[in-house]
Amino acid sequence: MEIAVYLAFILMLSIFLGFELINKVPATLHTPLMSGSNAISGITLVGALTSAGAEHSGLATVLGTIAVAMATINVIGGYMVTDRMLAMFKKKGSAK
Amino acid sequence: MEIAVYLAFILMLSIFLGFELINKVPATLHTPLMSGSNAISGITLVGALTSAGAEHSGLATVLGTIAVAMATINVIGGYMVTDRMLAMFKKKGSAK
Amino acid sequence: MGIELLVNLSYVAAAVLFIFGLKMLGSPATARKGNLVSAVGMFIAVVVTLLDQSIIDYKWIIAGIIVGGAIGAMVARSVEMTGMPEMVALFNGFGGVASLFVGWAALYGMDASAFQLITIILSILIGGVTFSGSMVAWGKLSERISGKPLVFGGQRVFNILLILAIVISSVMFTLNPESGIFLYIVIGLALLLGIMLVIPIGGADMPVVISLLNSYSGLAACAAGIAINNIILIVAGALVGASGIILTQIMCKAMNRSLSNVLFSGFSAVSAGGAAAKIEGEVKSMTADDAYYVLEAAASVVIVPGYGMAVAQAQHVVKELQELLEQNGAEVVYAIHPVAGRMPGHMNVLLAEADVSYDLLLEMDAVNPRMETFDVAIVIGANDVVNPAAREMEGSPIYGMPVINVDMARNVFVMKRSMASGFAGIDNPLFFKENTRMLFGDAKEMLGNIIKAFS
Amino acid sequence: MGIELLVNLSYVAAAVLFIFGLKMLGSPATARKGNLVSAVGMFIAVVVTLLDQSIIDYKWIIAGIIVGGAIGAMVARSVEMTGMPEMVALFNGFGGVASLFVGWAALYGMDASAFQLITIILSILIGGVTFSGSMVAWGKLSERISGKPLVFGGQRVFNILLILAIVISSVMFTLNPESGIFLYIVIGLALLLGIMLVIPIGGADMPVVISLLNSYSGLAACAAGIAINNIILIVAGALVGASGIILTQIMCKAMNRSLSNVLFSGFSAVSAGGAAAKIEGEVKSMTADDAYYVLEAAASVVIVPGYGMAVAQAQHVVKELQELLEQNGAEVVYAIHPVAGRMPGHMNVLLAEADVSYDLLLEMDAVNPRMETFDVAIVIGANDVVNPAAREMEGSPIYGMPVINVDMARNVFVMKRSMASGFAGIDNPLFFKENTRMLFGDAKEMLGNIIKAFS
Ligand SMILES: NC(=O)c1ccc[n+]([C@@H]2O[C@H](COP(=O)([O-])OP(=O)(O)OC[C@H]3O[C@@H](n4cnc5c(N)ncnc54)[C@H](OP(=O)(O)O)[C@@H]3O)[C@@H](O)[C@H]2O)c1
Ligand SMILES: NC(=O)c1ccc[n+]([C@@H]2O[C@H](COP(=O)([O-])OP(=O)(O)OC[C@H]3O[C@@H](n4cnc5c(N)ncnc54)[C@H](OP(=O)(O)O)[C@@H]3O)[C@@H](O)[C@H]2O)c1
Repeated sequence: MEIAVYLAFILMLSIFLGFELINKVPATLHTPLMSGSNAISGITLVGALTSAGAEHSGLATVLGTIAVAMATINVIGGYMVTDRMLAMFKKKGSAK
Repeated sequence: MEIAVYLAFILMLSIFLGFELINKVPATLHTPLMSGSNAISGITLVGALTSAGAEHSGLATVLGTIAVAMATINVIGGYMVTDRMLAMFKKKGSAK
Repeated sequence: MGIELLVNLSYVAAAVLFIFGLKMLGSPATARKGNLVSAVGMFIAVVVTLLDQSIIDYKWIIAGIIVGGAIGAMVARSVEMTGMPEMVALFNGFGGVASLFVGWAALYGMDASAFQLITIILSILIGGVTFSGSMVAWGKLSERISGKPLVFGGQRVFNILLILAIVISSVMFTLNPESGIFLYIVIGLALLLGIMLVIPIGGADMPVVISLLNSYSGLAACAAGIAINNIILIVAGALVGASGIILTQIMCKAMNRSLSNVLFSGFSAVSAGGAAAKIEGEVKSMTADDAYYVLEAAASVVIVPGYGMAVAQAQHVVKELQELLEQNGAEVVYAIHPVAGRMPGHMNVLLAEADVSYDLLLEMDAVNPRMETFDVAIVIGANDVVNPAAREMEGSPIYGMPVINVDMARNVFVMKRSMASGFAGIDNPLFFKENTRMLFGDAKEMLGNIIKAFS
Repeated sequence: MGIELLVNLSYVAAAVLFIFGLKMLGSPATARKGNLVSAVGMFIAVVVTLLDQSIIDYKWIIAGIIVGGAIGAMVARSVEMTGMPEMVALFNGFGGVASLFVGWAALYGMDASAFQLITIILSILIGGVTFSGSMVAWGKLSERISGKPLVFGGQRVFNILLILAIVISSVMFTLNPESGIFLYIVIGLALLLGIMLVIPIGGADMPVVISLLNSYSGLAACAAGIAINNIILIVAGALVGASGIILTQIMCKAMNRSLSNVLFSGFSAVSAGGAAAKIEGEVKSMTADDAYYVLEAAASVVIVPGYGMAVAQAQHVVKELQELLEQNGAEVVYAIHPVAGRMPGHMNVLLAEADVSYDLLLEMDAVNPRMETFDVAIVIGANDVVNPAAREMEGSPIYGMPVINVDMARNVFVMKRSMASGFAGIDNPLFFKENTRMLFGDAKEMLGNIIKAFS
């Protein structure tokens, strides 16, 4: 019961914060920002780890292992692609 | 233990959100904004209520009652003064 | 259980309303509604708290609310516009003391863990500093105590020792929560610290200090919330604490100061005092009739109001003059400095009261680039905000502050009662410039005389 | 207890890093560092999770991480620049399916309450929609399936029935969590819904769709987090969910569309198809040598690149031409449309690769007002983003989209291989204008020919 209240607050605050964090983003950054936040959504990997590691039924372990693999692709691939994209914006002669 | 973790998250998120909420504020609004957020900090009234209402020792009740009175001054006075200030910014002929 | 769920969901709703309220307060179009939204949140939070089962005795609560509500409403209603900033300081102090008492009361009736003791002592400390600091700020702003920075030798050392003493007695308290003595010592020291932190700061910087103390009172509420495990106190307190710090920084930026400069510059004031450069030139005064002849011929006029306009309550006469000038075919605008008067937005509020159109109130940055194009700049009870020393005299205490460059207009009329200095307490070379004419007298009377000359 | 505290504090730290990372990703100067910061947060979160006691068997985890990490790294390394947007779609889909599986696996090994069952079904649903939707988006972007909106009669009715069926089978599942059948039905229907939601949307709008699906995958992770009571999943998921929606809206605004217009306009595509107005005029083509004579005499040139420049990999030749023109005394700037190419920022990235100075890349709004002052506008493989129909033809599907008004320059050179249409599949009246000359051929070759004429 009490925990549900805390969760409600955490959820509410996170959502508001998520809204506030993104303000005016120049068009050039739309794709990297999308890609970078997509990598963050790979956080589900943490959940997958606990599923795959716990000694449950066979099915849960299988599901967990697939989830780990999939989420890892998302995380590793996501961060690397984002970094590659951003690396290409080397700004020669730009003011800042 | 677990509750402390939730509290830590809630605190962290609230602080970040507080930072993000205030962006560029025109100078004319500095005082009302200060006054309005001061009224919100009167939320300690809620804490005072529980202190004053619980049947503890005499001292706690006395402290609680004073706290209720003080916090109520803060809340009522704060919101009313803020509203009076803002009421004075009637914008005739302004675009929006 | 049902009620508890209701209470907690209402707390979530109240927090959402606070968030929206704060956000809306930051933009002119929505500010008033935002204040209302946050008030509704507060109302919800208070009402559902009263439903909580742990409250068994309502009589003291009702007494407290009635007394506090009556005082708060009365004061808020009756305070004059110019007194509002100090009112905010006063209210803020009350919020601080309330958090102090909530933390203190939490000591009784529960077996506090070490963690809780720490949060209790934090809420007492921050609450105490907020209270006494706000009281000093209130005194300085309302001129009950001198607005000058109060400094004495060894102040730094004293403050460091004070903070040390606070840390030690706080630790002692957490180790011996039973013995009241350390508690009283902590409370006393916290109050002393609040005073010590604010007295070295000049009255002109009080708005910034109040904003910072406002942030503290949020943190005090937050600490009290952790102590009594009340989530809405934590969230609302942290929101106010964080947003208050940002607002403080924004205000410092508007004055071209850094926060640490505001907080600690008082210490060096003693030495820098006498170093002002010599001002050369001659003061030329004129009469209302002379002013009329110039204004009659002017095609463009900029009016720069300051604290003196508020003192003289001259805003309505100013508006009259504006209309006469406009009928005479001149363009009239107002140049509003961000810190003109005694609170941000002071001039805007006064002129709005006199029904001056919002469009005519230009910000400093909009006026300065075209200052040369004005035939006349009329300075009405402003002083520091038009002081060219901020631009020209490197030694000056206000050097570097952006000011309205009225001295670059073709003619400058300065209306004030004497050669006295303004809030910052420094001389103004503007009065000695070639193109400046002084109109000595009360702003309202002087404007009245000029208006008479027009008709 | 000690480890659990460490884990949880690390989760707080990870969340802080995600917050900073997201914030920094939004501004050009800090974007790359922001990505790194958020990656560090992810690393911390994963490592401390592995310390958790409830994990007793590491072999599957290690297998999964090795396989996934290898695939992810390989793909991310080898994908070409132009293929990156579809890569994001693919990764996003994998994230969605992971959340689906996490939710599913949570069914086993715990006695789920009704509340938990609801969050489980939510994570399965949102994860499933994210997965299949992302796969369709990937197919459309990489042109594995047609980019055209796929619509059929009764699509709306079908979708409504589908959603109804999902609601019903979800309810049935929560009531009978033991029987697997409803679970499989829900999974199947969720996958179907994801497909149905994305197929009616045109390929040109896929970036917006991916951003939206990215927001969904955040929500799926958040739901999975609630299901397994893992706080970092909740926080990070909600952050991504909310910021993704804002980003989606920003992207829509850049294309001058509303989100609902993007999502549902495909349905009306069938009817609006044939209504295009007749285009009048004559197509005039020219040779590279003719182009050279005009360019040689030009004092100011604007280059407008589009998707064709990416296809031809002509960015380096473009830079060569720029230098030649500059040596010849002409001013050269680039006009970059926000949706030129196949992903936002596509042109910027390519030109940066060719070492074109950042200052020369002007945004649409900076170039359009002075378009009349350019002697020549060279359109290199762009089509839709320079289509004056967006300004002139009310019936056109792109009517109202802001475009680069090259037709207002004194001369317009259009480099493309044929009269074929661009991504939006519509004709371009620009090619028929009085001042337009077509340079038919591959962009790289054609530019090479012009450069040869210069030397
Ligand atoms: N806005 C804020 O947030 C805020 C808050 C606190 C402090 N401050 C500080 O206050 C100052 C504001 O500058 P300011 O130029 O507006 O005011 P100021 O520098 O304080 O000068 C006001 C002038 O008005 C004159 N005056 C007073 N009563 C008058 C009357 N009845 N008729 C005509 N003149 C009268 C005074 O001169 P006589 O005595 O010769 O008449 C005085 O020199 C700045 O230093 C600022 O930093 C600002
Ligand atoms: N930026 C984004 O985020 C994004 C993402 C997805 C879709 N879109 C959409 O994509 C479009 C972008 O507009 P755009 O003007 O850049 O491109 P476009 O309208 O797709 O036109 C590209 C043109 O390049 C020509 N071309 C192709 N290969 C060529 C080569 N090797 N040499 C020379 N020309 C070549 C093609 O004509 P030929 O075949 O005659 O040569 C084609 O007409 C917009 O409709 C936009 O909405 C944008």
